[in-house]
Amino acid sequence: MIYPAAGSMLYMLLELITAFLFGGLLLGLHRKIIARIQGRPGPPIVQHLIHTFKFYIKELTIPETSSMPLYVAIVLALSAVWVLAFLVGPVLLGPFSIIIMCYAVHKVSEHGIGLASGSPYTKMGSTRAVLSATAEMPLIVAPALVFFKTHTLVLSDIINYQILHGSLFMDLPLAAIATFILLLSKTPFNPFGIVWGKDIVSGYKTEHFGVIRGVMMFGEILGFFVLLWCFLTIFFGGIFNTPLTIMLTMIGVTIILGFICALTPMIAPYHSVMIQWIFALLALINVLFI
Amino acid sequence: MKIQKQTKNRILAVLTTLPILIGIILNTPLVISVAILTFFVPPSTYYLGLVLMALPKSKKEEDEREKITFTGY
Amino acid sequence: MNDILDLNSYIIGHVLFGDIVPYLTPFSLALVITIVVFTIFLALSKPELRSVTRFGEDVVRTTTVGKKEAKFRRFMTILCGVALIGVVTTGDIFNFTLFVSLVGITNVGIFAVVKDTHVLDAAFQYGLVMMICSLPLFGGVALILAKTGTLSLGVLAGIPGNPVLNVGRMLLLVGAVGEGALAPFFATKVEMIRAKGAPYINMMHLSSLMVFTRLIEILFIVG
Amino acid sequence: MALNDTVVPALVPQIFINFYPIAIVVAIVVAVIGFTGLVLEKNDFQKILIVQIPILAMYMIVSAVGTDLAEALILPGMVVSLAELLAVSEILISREITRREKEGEPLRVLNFEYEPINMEVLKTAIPVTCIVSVIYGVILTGFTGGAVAGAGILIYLFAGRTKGFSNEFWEEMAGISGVAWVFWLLGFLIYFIAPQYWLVALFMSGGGIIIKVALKLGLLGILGREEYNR
Repeated sequence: MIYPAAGSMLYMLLELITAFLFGGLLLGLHRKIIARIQGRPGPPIVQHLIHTFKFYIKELTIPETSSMPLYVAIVLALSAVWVLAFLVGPVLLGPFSIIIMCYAVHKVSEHGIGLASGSPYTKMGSTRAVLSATAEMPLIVAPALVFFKTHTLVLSDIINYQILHGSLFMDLPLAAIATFILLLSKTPFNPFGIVWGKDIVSGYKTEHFGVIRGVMMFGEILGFFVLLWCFLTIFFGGIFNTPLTIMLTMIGVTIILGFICALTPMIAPYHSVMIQWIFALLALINVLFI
Repeated sequence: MKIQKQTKNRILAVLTTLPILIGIILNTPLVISVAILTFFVPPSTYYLGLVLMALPKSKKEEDEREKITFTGY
Repeated sequence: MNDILDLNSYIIGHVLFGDIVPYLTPFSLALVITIVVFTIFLALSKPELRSVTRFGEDVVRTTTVGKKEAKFRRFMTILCGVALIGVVTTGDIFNFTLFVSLVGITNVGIFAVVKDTHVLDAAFQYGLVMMICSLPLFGGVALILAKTGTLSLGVLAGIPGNPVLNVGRMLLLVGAVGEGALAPFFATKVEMIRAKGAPYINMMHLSSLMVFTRLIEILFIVG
Repeated sequence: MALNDTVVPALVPQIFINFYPIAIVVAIVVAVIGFTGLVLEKNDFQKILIVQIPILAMYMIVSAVGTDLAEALILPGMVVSLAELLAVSEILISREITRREKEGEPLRVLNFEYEPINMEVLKTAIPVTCIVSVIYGVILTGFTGGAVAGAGILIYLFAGRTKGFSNEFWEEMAGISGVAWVFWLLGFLIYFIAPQYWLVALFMSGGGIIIKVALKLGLLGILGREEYNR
């Protein structure tokens, strides 16, 4: 059997598909755990993937009020951004700054998805997306601390540093917690998910059905996978640096996230922003004992 | 000449999938393959999905599709 | 260019232009492509029909942006995209500050013709914040210039950090955050995006996040 | 002071280096005054005016550096802050118009009429002031000289009585300013292509820029005259 060479396009494509399937299973597990904690049997673990594929054979309607071609393009941008982040991060171990950019563009896409349909619910969701852009604060703090500590932001160098000097979690625990909050705010049913809160129907996703929702879910699954991977690699790169250990820890972290999401209610918009700020400031305190 | 929507979607699906296939066959350099994957994976999934969606599945569904759907406010 | 290399692994290319060296790394290339693609799509899109409901009525009304208004705002959107490309490719902090101010001005321009008192009020407040923030923005750059005698990022990357540079960096951070309507100064932005015209509003959000992403890189490089 | 151990070129005299911390402190004081004013003021229009005080502090901080690079920075900084000012005041106007249209308040059209100030000095001293500033500008040469000479021409056109040259003459002058600009550019080109002729290049660019800047400022005066004093 011939394996595709690392760095060739086929290899990257296969990795992409693997990550998508694995991420989908993780999110399914996440749902299952929430259901079990709440005393329900819950959907099977493959449900999230089935859900994504189901949308591919459903009728696509584009609202007459929507602003074309932005309505379609912005969803494609959302998934393209996470494809790029996946290729630069887990596959090529490239510069971390590109992943920061991808996260930022993800925020822009959320905002654009909400605005483009013209519905008041999606508009509300996108307004909250702007409001919750304060979640970018841990995003500036965590890389800054990592950079001051390791003097590099290239992921392969960060991993090498951690293999030599031990995991960064020991040095930057508060920054790791802030990044964990960032990760939490990207999982479904999380306490900070004011953007897709059920009080505004489905937030910015309200008007998106059919194929376009499928593409959106594809992007979100990849995004969850990439963020989880980045969190583990940057703060625990010294311990978990083989594919198997990373996959096992990802399952572990997903279980923790499931517990948090199941046990906490949705927080009001301003409180959500405030709590994220508090964690970012906590991470700043970490500067004192670098 | 007015192209039918279904035909247009099929053409676009082929056009967006082709660069990926070409890239796999030609074994393109790293930066170019990253660019190709980033730019063409989401639209190809979108257009393939559109083609998949439009395939007739059963007579009943076909009849249902004839009805006027809700198109917005 | 050691800090730039630490951040980006390698430099694709640079234009030797005296003291100011515009350079292209994988990071800035990704930013440029993102901005170009977004600007093209945002400029091509037609504004959405905003549906509005009122209490006591069983009707959903739709409103949209007028043709003349849309034309001006589209122009400002494209201009904002061009300024953003300047922000992400320049290899000189002073050019960075100028382009950031330009982004702020075009952002105000996007909202200048909206016929809505709330939006205009918020835009006015944002304009005031923007003008105030030009003090820390240019002041920080001037401090860095006074300390190091250069503004080129390539040279600054090799100069080790010191307290005065840190003060300059902090001022630069405050200034750019204010000009781009970022985290602590973004209260007006939430109010401003109530306006109609999805593509144009989205450009504002894109611009502030792109400025933010580039700002992180610049803060790391200086000192 | 810590600010003094800067990496400034050896050519900068000690006195300027000693002035730097003082300039920064003054700028900070100015900024504090401006911010206090902004906090206390409630009127939006007044706020725009007061916001110019922190911007003034910004000019001070930049110009305190005092090298040629700082001189190159101050001009774009001014242009940017001017553009911001224009944009924000445009928003204010637009907001007021929208608000009044909504509330049904009639729009008062302000009628500015040009009234020349009647002072004897403005009639008698203008030609001499103009000639002196033009001569001084020629001695200074370069950009600054052009500005000084241009200011002289501006005074003549704005305040002086409309005698002597016709409108056509000033339009021809504008054409000459274009030609001078080309000289300036050619001078720079010679610097790059044939550095051994640097003296010619210096004269071309120096002379070109003074004529260009002086006549461009004069053009401003023509605009003013054509608008109000036709």
